[in-house]
Amino acid sequence: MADNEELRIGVYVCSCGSNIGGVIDPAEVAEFASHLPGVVLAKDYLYMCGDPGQNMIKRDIIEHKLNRVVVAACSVRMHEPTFRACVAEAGLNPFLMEMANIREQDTWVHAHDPEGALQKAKDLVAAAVAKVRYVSPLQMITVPVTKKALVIGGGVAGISAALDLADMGIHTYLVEKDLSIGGTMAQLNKTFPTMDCSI
Amino acid sequence: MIRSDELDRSFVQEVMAEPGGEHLITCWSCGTCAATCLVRRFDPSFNPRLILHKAGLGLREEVLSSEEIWQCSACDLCYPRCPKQIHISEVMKAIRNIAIREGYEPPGPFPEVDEQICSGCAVCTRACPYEAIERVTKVVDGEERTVAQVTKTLCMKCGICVAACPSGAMNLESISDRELISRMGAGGWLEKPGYLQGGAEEPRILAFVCQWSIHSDREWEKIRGLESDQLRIVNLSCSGRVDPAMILMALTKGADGVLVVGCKEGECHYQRGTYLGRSKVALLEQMLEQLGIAKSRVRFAESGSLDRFLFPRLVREMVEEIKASVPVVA
Amino acid sequence: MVDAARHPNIEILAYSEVTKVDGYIGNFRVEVMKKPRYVIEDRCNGCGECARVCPIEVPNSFEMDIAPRKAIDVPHDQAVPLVYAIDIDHCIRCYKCVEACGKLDAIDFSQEPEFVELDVGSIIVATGFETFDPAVIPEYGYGVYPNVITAMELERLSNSSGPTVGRVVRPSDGKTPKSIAMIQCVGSRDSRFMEYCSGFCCMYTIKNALLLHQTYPDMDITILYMDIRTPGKGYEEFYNRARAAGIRFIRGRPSQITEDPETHNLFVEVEDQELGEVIELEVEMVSLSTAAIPQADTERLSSVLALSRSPSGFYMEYHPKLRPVDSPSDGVFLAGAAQGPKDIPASVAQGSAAASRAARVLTSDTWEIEPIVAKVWPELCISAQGKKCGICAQACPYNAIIVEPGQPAQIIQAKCHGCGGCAAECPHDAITQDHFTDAQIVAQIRELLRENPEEKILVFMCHWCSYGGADSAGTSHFEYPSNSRGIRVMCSARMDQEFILEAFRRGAGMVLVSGCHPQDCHYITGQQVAAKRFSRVPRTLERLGINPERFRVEWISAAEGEKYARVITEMSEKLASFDKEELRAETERARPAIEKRLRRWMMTPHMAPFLKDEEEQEVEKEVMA
Amino acid sequence: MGKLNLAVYWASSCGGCDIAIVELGEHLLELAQVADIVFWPAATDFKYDDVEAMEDGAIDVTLFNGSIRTEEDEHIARLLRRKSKVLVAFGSCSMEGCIPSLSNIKGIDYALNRAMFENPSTVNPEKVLPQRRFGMPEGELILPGLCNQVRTLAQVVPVDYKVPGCPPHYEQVWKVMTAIIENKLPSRGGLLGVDSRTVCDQCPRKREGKIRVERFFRPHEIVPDPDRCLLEQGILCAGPATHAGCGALCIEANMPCRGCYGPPDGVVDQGAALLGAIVASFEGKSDAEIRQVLSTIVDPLGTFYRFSFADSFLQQLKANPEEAGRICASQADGSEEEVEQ
Repeated sequence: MADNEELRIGVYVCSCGSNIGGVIDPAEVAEFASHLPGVVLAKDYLYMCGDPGQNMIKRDIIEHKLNRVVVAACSVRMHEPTFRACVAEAGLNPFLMEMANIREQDTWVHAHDPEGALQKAKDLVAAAVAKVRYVSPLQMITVPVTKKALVIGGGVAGISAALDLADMGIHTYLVEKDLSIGGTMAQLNKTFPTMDCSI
Repeated sequence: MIRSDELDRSFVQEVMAEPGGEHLITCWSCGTCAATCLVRRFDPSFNPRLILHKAGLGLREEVLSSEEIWQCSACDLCYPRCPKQIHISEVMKAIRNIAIREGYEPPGPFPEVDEQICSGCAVCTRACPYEAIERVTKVVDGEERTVAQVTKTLCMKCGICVAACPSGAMNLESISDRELISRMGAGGWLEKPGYLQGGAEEPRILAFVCQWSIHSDREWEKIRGLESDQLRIVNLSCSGRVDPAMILMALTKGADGVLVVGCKEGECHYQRGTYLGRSKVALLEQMLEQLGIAKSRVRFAESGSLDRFLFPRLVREMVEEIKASVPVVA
Repeated sequence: MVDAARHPNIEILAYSEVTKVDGYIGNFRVEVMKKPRYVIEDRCNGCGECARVCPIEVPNSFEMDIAPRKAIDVPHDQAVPLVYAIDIDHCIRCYKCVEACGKLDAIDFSQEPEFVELDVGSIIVATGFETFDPAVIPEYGYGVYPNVITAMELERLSNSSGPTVGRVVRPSDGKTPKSIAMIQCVGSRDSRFMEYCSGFCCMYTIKNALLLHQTYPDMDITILYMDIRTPGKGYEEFYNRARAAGIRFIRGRPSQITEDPETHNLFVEVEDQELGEVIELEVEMVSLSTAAIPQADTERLSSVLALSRSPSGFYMEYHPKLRPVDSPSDGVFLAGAAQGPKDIPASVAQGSAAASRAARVLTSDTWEIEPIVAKVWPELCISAQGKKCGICAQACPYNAIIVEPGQPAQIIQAKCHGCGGCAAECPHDAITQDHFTDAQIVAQIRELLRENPEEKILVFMCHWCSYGGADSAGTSHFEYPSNSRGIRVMCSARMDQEFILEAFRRGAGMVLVSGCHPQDCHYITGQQVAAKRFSRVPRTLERLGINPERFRVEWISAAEGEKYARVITEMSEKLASFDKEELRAETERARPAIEKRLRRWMMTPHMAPFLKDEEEQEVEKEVMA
Repeated sequence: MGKLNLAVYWASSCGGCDIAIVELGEHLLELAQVADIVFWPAATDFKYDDVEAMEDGAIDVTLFNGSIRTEEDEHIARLLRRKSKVLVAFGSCSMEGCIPSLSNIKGIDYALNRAMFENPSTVNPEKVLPQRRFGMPEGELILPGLCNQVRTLAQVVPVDYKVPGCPPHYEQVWKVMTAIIENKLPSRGGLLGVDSRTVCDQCPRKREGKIRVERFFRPHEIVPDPDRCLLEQGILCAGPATHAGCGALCIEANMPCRGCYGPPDGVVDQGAALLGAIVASFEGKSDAEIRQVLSTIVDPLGTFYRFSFADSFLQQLKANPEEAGRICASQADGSEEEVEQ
């Protein structure tokens, strides 16, 4: 938490087409979020991950001097890198963005209960807003890279990967558990659709 | 041509709401069940895959009014082979339950109870694999008594009750005692002296063969061709239909050995028939042993769905064993 | 194969297995076990004199065990490397090979497994697949009837470098069959075994049929299939060729194969779906197109590399559409059938894709990694006060914490992977984790339980597995009750007992802690640290007067969406069975004792306000201001 | 109409059947008013000579109880057949062999050995076997020899009626007597003194009808619920395969029916019918389970054929009919034919 800095949180609720918007009303979530402490701005949009959505966030960060962003959309496993990059482009430290998963863990699993799904979305947004109040800017850690590769498995995929890496000048270890590389491919008679030899 | 308005989607829901019907639409019609099904051998029009497919399409009337839905005996040979793990007989049961509610009935004939003789002893109700026999109280010859009554919608006509009834009150025309005995003795086969009686070169074998235990027409033909003076084959609706009295009677006459062939454990067409057949033979074996008579003169053998051309070997083995046993009558 | 062997930048370690992997993207240290060949690689020139004199024959798995090789041999003539090896389990130690090798002196019976360490920046997992053993399908008679073979066996039989020099013969009598049936989807598309479509069997079966047709134009060839799937470039045309060549196609899945014990001919029973009639096909040979299944050592390697597996058992990609060759572990990539059944073109393409993903890292001098690491509050660490502790160091799977008496514990940032186990284990709350601080987590607990807490299930999820499992429930649309509320941390090791107590203090109806299965843990032993901690929680709750049935621990992998949905459903049902008044009363009764246990927060940065409602208000104001 | 001439004979049996007649009590007085008892060794002092002296057919009705075990039994059976208009096989022994015929399972040598040597209450150190001829100071005594097999009356001479029961229930006996007195005997060949259907028809116990047991118990092993079907409690009850007539007597005493009234109408082999009924009454879902259940049936042969062995297919299978009536080997002395005269 940056000391003595006024919190200016922007909340963005994604509709994800009908994936979220088909079950709950994102506008209602945004309206709820707008009353949360520290929130200066709450919006909903059809596709937050698309260019217009991202541009809107970037513009708001600059125009409204947002110093925290909450995106209520899909899983962090899906679009956390997207929105981190997005806020970073607007000059905000990427770790000041937090996501609330209201798709995979809400509307996709509670389509039978829109009322419950809406309540859950509000709670998840409130929790993300609460968390984001306490986050601090962090710097990525830079590590050196050993310019060698390991390919485990000497079948057709492994050989292909190893050859590509080797051609790029990268020293590549190809570890094979059997006596010979070649894998299943080497056992085959001619292969489809060209009917050429497999080895 | 079937018009789309004949496809009743609600029928699919109806079947699936019925216990056992849940998996109706998981079926993708691979035909494993149809190729497994033994009912088809006797009635090629029966096709479990098609019934499921039609039900899945919503051809309500066609499915409910068809005679085929009553033919599945829940032998469940197809169930363990189904790649979608659909308990097909349960789906069939679900469809039947709807049909019963709508007043459909399976075609006969069914076993008949001779109410003049029936004591209501409950042996048949216990024997029946399908719980298709109830004891009911009714007026018989002006007197109130409890007698057995067959529930048509559940009966699979296996004949197990006919064999079980200790007083001969249960009868199913096509497989009656009289019918079986006449098949056993046709052409005077039983009256010819046996090997153990010193009247034949080779032991004479009477085989009761469950019609479901031989799994292909090709094989049936082959087996039928084996019939001779030495071998008499009587096919049964089920090995559970075998009557111990008939076995013993045959042995006192010209049969040196009686072979009963039933389905393999777990493959019985009528669920428990093969166990009944096996139990009867097992008890007969024990009694022969008690009497000091070679128990090899009776045998229960299993024939599984994957056993091909097993029958000739069974007969051969029995012949050898009887020859090796000490003749009882000098 | 030969290209790889000749490439100056490729070092082949054949007959070797990866046994241990440490480190992180750009900086992996890998331990590889070289299994003993009992032949010195540098000296063997592949002349084969040793095999010629060896008196022992052993099954050759390269030939699907249908042909033997010698106890000292190469699997096949084109082996790379062309170095012989001794099958020590079968060797009778007659030493004839030693004699035959003569001056080369390449045979060395004293060899032991050798361990080498490799430093690499990136790892590509391309371990391939195995074929399903059809013997588990009794109705197909594989292993019982000699003339029922697998498609892989047919590959070897028809291969001109195979044991019969390409002559296809029946195992029962060595004669070329006049008829053959090829059965598709053996083990695939079968919910008893492999639910999925193995993808390439249709094509290789068509290929085998065409090859047989070319070699034996009179052979009667039938393919029994449920669907023919040819979704590749030129594949449908290939299928058309087979149709045009007169290969018989019957749509239907055979119910059983039986054998005539005299001729060893086979009867295949199948319903021809088009006809609706059962065909009994008498053929002289049957080939089963068996499913592609995960390699037997997939599980072992997945725990060495901290990879997850899909429900099918293959390695799971980071994202099925957007990052198909990335694994969840940074710097580790997937290629080929290890990730799921694939044909050769797809495997080659994925190999290249994985190479290019790996090259992004390997062609850079440096790489940026997330700064989500542990942080010590020096003034709270009792080690600084000269007391003996070191609990944090014990909990760390990476030896990233140094504890010296008189000094506060010190985190080595480059070694820290950010599981948060130390932060949760520290009995003095002297460690926190960036981006998953106590305050951040407790703030979420407060918000999620602000209204009707007794109706809710609070779920702690680890980033890699159970959060993925919850996502996977979502992608599969497995519905479950809407009263659960999740909090994500990196590892179950981060789930402090204090968080669980706080949740109950706030009146949560139920609490679920969930993480990876032990072998899947992304942080080596993080899950174990957590499991041990959670095992003590029920007793603690009991002592506090809280029904321990309100607490549950479940290990849910990223693939187990069904399980996640089921667990929440079960908990929800259980919660519904509790009397809510009683729950509230339980909370009220336990609250003072819990607060006593949490009073350390009064000292921890940012934490004090969470303990008292009034102070919460104040901090709110403070934050607002 | 003159008085009827009645005869009663007791061949090889326990004597229970004679007692069953005595049990008629006051009815005997009614009987005496209409019938003369011309021969009843157990109750009256007539000798074989008296019977021999009668004209053939002089006896209106003979109630013959007991099985044919000895040459004397056979001799008297033939004699009474000649002298009687109506010969009734009275009671289970003469009708179907009953308990005595169980000795046919192991044979007469086994039976003698068991009775004369092995029986714990027998002291016979010299190993003396009963002899057919025995020298006495007064001269040689000839005792009736034992035949190889126990036979039913019908296996020796033609029989007109059969009265089942071990022994027949006295009420049924009176019914038979009444029929004789009132000359209302049905056409020849059938059963007398029975009710229609099987014992189950007269059994008041509740049958659930779907219960299959997992093992069987012998009567001494459990105390069954007196209101529920014994078979459904695992007690081997012969009721389903036994002719009605006794009024479910044993069952009233909470004991299973043992089958003494013989097979139901139309059933040839009682044991086979009972076997079929028993097999239907237990659950066995695998070969192993079946063997387990069957192992709880001790002595199936004796259980299923307790009363009817001599009249069974198995008896036919075991015995050579030509040997059945011969004097057994341990008593044979070559003079049998002479005695037969």
